[in-house]
Amino acid sequence: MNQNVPPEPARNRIGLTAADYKGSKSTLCPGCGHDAITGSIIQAAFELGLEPHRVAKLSGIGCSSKTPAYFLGRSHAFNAVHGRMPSIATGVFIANRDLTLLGVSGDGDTASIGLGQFCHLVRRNVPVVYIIENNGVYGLTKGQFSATADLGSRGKSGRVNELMPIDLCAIAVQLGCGFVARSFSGDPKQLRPILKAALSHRGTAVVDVLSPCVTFNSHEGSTKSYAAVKEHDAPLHEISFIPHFENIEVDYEPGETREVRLHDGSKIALRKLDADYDPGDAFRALTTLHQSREEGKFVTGLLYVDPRKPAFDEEAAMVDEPLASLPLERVRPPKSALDEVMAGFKSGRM
Amino acid sequence: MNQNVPPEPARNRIGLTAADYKGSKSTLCPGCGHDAITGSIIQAAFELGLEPHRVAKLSGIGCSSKTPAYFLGRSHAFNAVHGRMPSIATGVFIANRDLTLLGVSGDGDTASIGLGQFCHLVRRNVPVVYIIENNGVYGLTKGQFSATADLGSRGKSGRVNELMPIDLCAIAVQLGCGFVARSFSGDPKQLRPILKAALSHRGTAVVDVLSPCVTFNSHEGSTKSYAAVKEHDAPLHEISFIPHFENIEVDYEPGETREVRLHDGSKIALRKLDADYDPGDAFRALTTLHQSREEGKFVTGLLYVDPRKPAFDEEAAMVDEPLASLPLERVRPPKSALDEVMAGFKSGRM
Amino acid sequence: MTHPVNDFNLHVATVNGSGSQTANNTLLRAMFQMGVPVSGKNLFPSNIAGLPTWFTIRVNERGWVARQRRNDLLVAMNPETSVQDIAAMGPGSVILMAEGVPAPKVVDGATSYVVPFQKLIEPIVADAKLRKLVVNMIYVGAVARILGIERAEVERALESQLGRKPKALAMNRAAVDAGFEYAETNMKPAPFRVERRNLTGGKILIDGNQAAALGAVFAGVTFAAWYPITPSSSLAEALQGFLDRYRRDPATKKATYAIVQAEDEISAIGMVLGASWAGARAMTATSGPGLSLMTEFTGYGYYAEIPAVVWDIQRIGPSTGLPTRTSQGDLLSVAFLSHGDTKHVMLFPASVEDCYEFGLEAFDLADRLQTPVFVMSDLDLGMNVWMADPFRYPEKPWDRGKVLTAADLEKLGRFERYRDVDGDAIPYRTLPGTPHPAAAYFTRGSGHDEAARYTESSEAYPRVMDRLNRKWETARSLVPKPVVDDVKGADAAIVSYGSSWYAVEEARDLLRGDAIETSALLVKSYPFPEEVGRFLARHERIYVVEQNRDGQMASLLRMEYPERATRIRPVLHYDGLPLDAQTVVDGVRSGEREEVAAR
Amino acid sequence: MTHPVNDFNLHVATVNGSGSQTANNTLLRAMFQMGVPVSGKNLFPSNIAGLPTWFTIRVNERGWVARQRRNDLLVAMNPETSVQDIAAMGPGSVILMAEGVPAPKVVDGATSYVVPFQKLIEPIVADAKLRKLVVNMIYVGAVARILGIERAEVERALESQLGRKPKALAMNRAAVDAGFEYAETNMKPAPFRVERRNLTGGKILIDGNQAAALGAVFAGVTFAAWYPITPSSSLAEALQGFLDRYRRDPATKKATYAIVQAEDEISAIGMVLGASWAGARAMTATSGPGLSLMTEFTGYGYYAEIPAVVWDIQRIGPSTGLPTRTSQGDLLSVAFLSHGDTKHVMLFPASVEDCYEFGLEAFDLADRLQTPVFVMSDLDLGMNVWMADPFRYPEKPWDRGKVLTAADLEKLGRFERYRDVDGDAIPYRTLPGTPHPAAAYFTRGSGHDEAARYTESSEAYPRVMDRLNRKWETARSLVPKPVVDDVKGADAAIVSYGSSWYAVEEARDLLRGDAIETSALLVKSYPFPEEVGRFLARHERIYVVEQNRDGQMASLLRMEYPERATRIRPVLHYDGLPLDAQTVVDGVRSGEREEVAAR
Ligand SMILES: Cc1ncc(C[n+]2csc(CCOP(=O)(O)OP(=O)(O)O)c2C)c(N)n1
Ligand SMILES: Cc1ncc(C[n+]2csc(CCOP(=O)(O)OP(=O)(O)O)c2C)c(N)n1
Ligand code: SF4
Ligand code: SF4
Ligand SMILES: [Mg+2]
Ligand SMILES: [Mg+2]
Repeated sequence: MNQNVPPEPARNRIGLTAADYKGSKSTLCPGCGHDAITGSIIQAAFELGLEPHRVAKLSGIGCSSKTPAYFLGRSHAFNAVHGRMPSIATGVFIANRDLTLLGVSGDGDTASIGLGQFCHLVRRNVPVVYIIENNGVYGLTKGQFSATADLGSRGKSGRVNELMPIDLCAIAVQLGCGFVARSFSGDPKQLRPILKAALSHRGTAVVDVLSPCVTFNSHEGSTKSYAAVKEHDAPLHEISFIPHFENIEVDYEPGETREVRLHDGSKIALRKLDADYDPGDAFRALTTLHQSREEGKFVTGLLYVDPRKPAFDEEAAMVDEPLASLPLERVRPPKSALDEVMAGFKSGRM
Repeated sequence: MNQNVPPEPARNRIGLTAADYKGSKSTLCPGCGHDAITGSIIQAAFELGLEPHRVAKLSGIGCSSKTPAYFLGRSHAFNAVHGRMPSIATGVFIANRDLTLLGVSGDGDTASIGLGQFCHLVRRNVPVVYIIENNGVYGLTKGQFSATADLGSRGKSGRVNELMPIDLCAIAVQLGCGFVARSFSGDPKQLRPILKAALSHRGTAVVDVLSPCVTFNSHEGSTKSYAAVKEHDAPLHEISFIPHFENIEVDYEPGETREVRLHDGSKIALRKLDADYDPGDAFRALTTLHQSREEGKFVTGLLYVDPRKPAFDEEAAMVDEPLASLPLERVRPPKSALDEVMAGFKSGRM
Repeated sequence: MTHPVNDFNLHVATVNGSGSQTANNTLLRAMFQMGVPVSGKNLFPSNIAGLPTWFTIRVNERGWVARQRRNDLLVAMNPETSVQDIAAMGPGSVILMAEGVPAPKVVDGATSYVVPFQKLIEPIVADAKLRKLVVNMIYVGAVARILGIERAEVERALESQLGRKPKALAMNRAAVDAGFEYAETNMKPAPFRVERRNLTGGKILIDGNQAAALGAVFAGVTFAAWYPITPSSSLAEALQGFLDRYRRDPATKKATYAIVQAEDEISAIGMVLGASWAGARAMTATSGPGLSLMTEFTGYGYYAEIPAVVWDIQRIGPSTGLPTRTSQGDLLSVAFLSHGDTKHVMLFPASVEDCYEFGLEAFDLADRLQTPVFVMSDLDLGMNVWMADPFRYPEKPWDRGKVLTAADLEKLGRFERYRDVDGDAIPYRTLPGTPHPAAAYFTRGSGHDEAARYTESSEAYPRVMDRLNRKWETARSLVPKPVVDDVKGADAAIVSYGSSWYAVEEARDLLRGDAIETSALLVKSYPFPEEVGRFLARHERIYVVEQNRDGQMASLLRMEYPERATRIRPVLHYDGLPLDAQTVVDGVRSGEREEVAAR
Repeated sequence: MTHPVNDFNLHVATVNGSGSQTANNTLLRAMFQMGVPVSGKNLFPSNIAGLPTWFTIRVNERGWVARQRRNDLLVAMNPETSVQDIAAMGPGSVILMAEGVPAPKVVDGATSYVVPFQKLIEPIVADAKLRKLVVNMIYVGAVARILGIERAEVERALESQLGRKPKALAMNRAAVDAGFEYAETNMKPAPFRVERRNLTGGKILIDGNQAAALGAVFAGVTFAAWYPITPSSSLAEALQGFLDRYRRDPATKKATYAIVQAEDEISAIGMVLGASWAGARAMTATSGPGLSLMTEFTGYGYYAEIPAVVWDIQRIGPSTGLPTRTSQGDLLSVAFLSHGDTKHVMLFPASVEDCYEFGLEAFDLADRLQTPVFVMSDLDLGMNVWMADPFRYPEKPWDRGKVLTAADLEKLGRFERYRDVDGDAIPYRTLPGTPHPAAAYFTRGSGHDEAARYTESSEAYPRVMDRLNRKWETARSLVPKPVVDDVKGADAAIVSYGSSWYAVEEARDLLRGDAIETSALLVKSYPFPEEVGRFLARHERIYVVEQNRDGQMASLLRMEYPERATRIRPVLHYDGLPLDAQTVVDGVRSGEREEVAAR
């Protein structure tokens, strides 16, 4: 075979290459965990064969929230104000339910200023993949503690965090979220299938990704430095994702693997590690999260999933096509309707 | 004994009568659950012998948030904006840690607009008794569903609530709150001791009180009507409170009663009903809340308590006396300090 | 100045939650059906039940509908307020007081009756709880009798309201009759009365919030997010009602819209911006505190250029203020809502017709200008009932503004979100989901250039800001024009906007009687169309009438027209009650007197 | 107009996160220590590392410290921007470019050198990571050499910064030496240079945020709540630093203050209001978006009359805008922040001295007036280093305003929270915890009367609002007075405020050279003290210089002084860079030319 011909780049089911899912050059610090997540997002979108124009990227404010500029350059993006991406997501989804919403936020953006909107997004189960790039600090404002900073963690300035961290996964499970996962920017093998599964889930999918801030939170005494996370990372299972368009029949050793089937026919396979973990048990999830915090570990993997939970639009009982594309005839009632109303206000019957 | 002499009104340890803890006349709807809670607050404050001038009443906006006008007329009150009472409470407490903070909010005020601040108040463990007068609707704006409305509950207009309720007790436990209780406006026997215990707890004490809205949420199909709550009320235990200033030694049948000792020496006695319940077990609390919701029951009682959790001021390491009362000499550094700083900015060492 | 026929004010004092609404509407409608112009104002407390409430019906043959200070007929049902209510009645007035309510001495020349409402209702309604509601119908009958309201019209009015509930109807009818008979035997006809006319033919009675909701329905609104707050809640609730009824897909019965009750106003406006950005026609409605919470996001909407329709139903006061009292106090805060060089478009509806028209037009403007548009209504306009001609069905299609489709992009080849292609400073936009590789762009509140790229450039930033200023000039030419009434040889001019207009028109009539001729300008929008500047240029003394303390419109005019600044004289009213003509007359007259004196 | 001695601009182009800060400060301080007036401006991106950053040092013997457009000496370290950086240099300039950076042709008359920074640093620093930081010291040495900066002063400056880290000091010193030697053999002295003077004796170099924090410390601040946001974060962080050091109880080592990092700005201002209400001296600091989020609560503060100090460190743009660029664009939004008839007090610090003084005074004003006080600083003032005389220790005690103790209440017998007892429209307040039965009152944002009772009365509401307006007049007499400089026979007048003042003073000097004499007014507060009105009355043509697009101060002046409205001519600058004198000169000169032409 001829050495001089450069190898054809791989193409996905819609004929795009991984490069087609890239965005502009990152302006984050070299080594930032967020850039690694960006890489996994690009790869996941490529492997799933997402149509870029059907994706809407959303974010709040922060280093993390800048990243939508660095992936899926052919998709529309809405970089909102700080902590308010959930309300934007809700509006975008209602206007066009055909879009796949990909939201990126930070721990400050979500757990501090955005906590209220985050909880209500989850409660409404608006279909959006909500990625939290969690580094325990406010990166863009130079390293103050965020509300996910661990108790006793030491800041770059030497200050010690006295407050208990808010565990966004636990909150999500508590609020009945149908898809809750935690991962680590440094573990693309785990993160990628989780992202693909989240993108295939119909409902709010919360993906909390530990993403070390190399500039302000990677010193000695930080519990979220790359080293610390790597050391305390405790995966629940080995995850693989089988998209609906690949009807591979994988056969596993019995009892070794759990399979979760998503509404679009995709499958998530979870290979048991030391202990067997049932991601369908909300209480198991909460206890596991609680214990792992006590032990100073970060459990990662698919914490909880319930593919049957009705999504927001089902409740709103909207027409099937996007509201945004309805023509005037369908949204302006006929003159007879106005006449009827006017008659009512004439007679007082209305 | 002479019939004509009116009986002397009872006086508490500081010589006040129950009437001294009253406020102005209520302007709420006759029969509103909130008025019943007001009654219990008055009684609890009287029995504890709170000094009115050492109490600060706080609230947000809503029918519930109006009630501080109806009790403790001799105490300062801060009726804040909608959903933001927690931040006010935090500021008031830091300015004067000698005050007992008594906050009243509603389910709309706390679970909708105020959810973020509520969570962060709990996280900081600011010492305040946070009462939620929970009726599942927005009373003052005429009966829209709130975020605590139960799934499937029917509104006065006939609409059915499609969203899952936010369980503020569960959220509080999840965030590590040191005192979480649920009660019913119609059960003063239970509510009063809970309030007294909350007022004696050092840290955020969340008391979620089901408080039927007789005007907008007491119709057929409402899950929070007086009748519905009365019917589904499931007390965890029989509660009694022994204040520190009454060193009564109560002796209980062994195994029948649990005792919780608060930091000020007061005691909470929990008499076992059908099942034994350990309020020191956060997971037991969460499971119980979850199951009861599945069964359509309202568990009431002391859900979780941890008297040892350090309060906010301990972390701030403030001087013992209120910051508000520090004289100028103690808060304006001497001239030498300014000289030192100026020298630093001259030389560039600072 | 009272005329015996079709010119008086009927004032009913009750407590809220007592169901007097139906009774009052029955009286209002009965007279309306007699062809006599009426208007009704409800003065209610910020509370649910048990506090004082007043309902005032103005009957005026010449069609004046503004509030008047004087009342001619009082029905005093509320013991809490009866003393003040009765004390306020002057000679020539008629007073019906419920048996047992405390009462001061009635002034000479006033007629008063003590009516045994309870005794009269007891035989009719057994159930005590029900009785409390139906008792009001007794005064309906009595008042009808002494005012000469035709019994048949009372019947019809009652029927049109309770027609669907036969049992209730019968019971209420009986109560009306009892009142009527009682009055017949125990009361004299009032010195003023109603006489049939033909002045309300074909007209409707509606409140501004319902009118606004209707406008939105026919504008093709597809999304609304809101958070309950008085006095805007009834707009969102009316919208929900109309949409549920008229906007379900005939085939599938599914909704061609969505309404979300958000967790707060920050979220409501966020949802609206998200939905608009994605192509929906999105709106919200709010009041004071909710408006303040929308501050940050509206700045985003201005800078990122996203359409949005925001109805501000103004109530009085900074902070929570008086939630059930009216005002025009949000102009300055809305004009400059959010930090930085931010300016917002405002529309000022002056009538329920305007509420409907702007309900339609605000969407076209927002889509055309790609910016949030604020419609500045108020409690008086939004929650009180007004007479109007039936609303016109929109003949022109909607204007969704400059949106490029995949086909357009194919033709154009390239697309830059923030480039001024047409010279009107309005750029083109694309919607997410547009199947074309060139469609995508990045929306942000941070610095951006013509291609929507992130920038901190000291050239690009001012370039975009200058274009936004030019867009502001384009807006000036697109927003609704003011109504100009130039009177030859007028002594002075009166500028007003919104619900103040009714009182101003009546005041001008009174001033004319006083030999003071005035020209008038009714401002309907900000930025001000050039007609506003020309009007100011034509007049020497300009009285700006508004319902706030700080002369907010006057301030905007002085900022915009420095060369006219000294001509502007604020006439202010800010006690929370709707503006009345007398206040305007007094303001203008005293100003004109000084003027004459100065000469 | 450049003089060879002590009059030039040194411009260093690097990337942020590359540690050039120490190098630049070393140069700045060395010249400062030579007694030569300097100022330093850091132009940095809204990003943490790797993007272009520029540091400019202005050296000016006459003490002018405003930005200039012209640069005389460029150090081009950043390959990303070197082409534009070098292209911008004019004849007579000197350019040091790092070996390997792309470069265009240098203009005739400019001197340029390619410096092998890497080769020079390698032998000095082994570790590559460290090398990236220390390499900057090479240009320090080289620049010092060709400008004639005394080596000993470079030493001292370096030592004062790195004194605590001997190893780092030695390494950096070696790098400076290497640069110095390299220049000695490879470069000519620059055509402009530094010469020792005696003009900085006793002065300090400090930024406005540190100065503001110091003011607060000596004002006796007891509580601060904040949420991180550029460019205000460094104020809160400086405050934390000073308090930790100087405000611990000598005996117990416990804090006589508390600082809370809130979850957002709504919470931050809420905590501040709660703490102030309970008697603390409370403050917050924020910028643009944070300010917008404080809207609702500041309206509450105005209406419920609660003291609060809010520092607004202005950055440019609506919405997120350009977080690291400067502006004066928040005036109109702050003046009318929150719905309804709401007005806020603003202070405009024009120098680091003012930042310190207002840091103190704002608290006395807030306590005295019982209302939020906004101190309107900006990024240029707050984050750049300025020369100043050492700050004066406050000789007067604090003013906590009208607070009644239990003893006072005992004497008075009764207390009404909102009663105007003294005729200055400022009522008395009590603090929770005051041991007296009459002390308690109910604070609310809803309607209240003099006794703080809830009311919806149409008499009580306007009464309270009118008193607030009278309190506004009291504020007018208490806020800092403007600085007036009336020049006999001046052709025109220039009004400015805040950080624009430096450029204006320099511009006036340039205009004088141009035979245009100007009077000047430096506005320091809103509401405007009467001196402002008098100044406007005395001058025919008034140029209002400000750093925003919409002429926000000009608008406030036109609103307040209609009879002077036509005299006001905005001179605007809004590209995010600090204002320079030339912009002012051009604006005034063209205006004056037209004037002459018109005559
Ligand atoms: C209303 C508002 N307040 C404050 C800021 C300043 N700000 C920008 S990013 C940020 C925090 C970002 O932290 P996080 O979400 O954890 O993102 P990271 O940078 O750590 O990835 C803050 C406070 C802002 N932009 N808007
Ligand atoms: C910012 C803001 N938005 C909306 C309102 C209007 N509002 C007043 S009370 C209320 C809800 C109250 O509900 P809840 O807290 O449950 O109290 P309840 O009346 O049921 O006791 C609302 C939305 C407001 N006052 N402020
Ligand atoms: S500061 Fe931290 S979070 Fe931000 S880009 Fe750098 S490493 Fe990443
Ligand atoms: S409306 Fe409901 S909550 Fe409000 S006072 Fe009446 S009963 Fe109570
Ligand atoms: Mg972070
Ligand atoms: Mg409620």
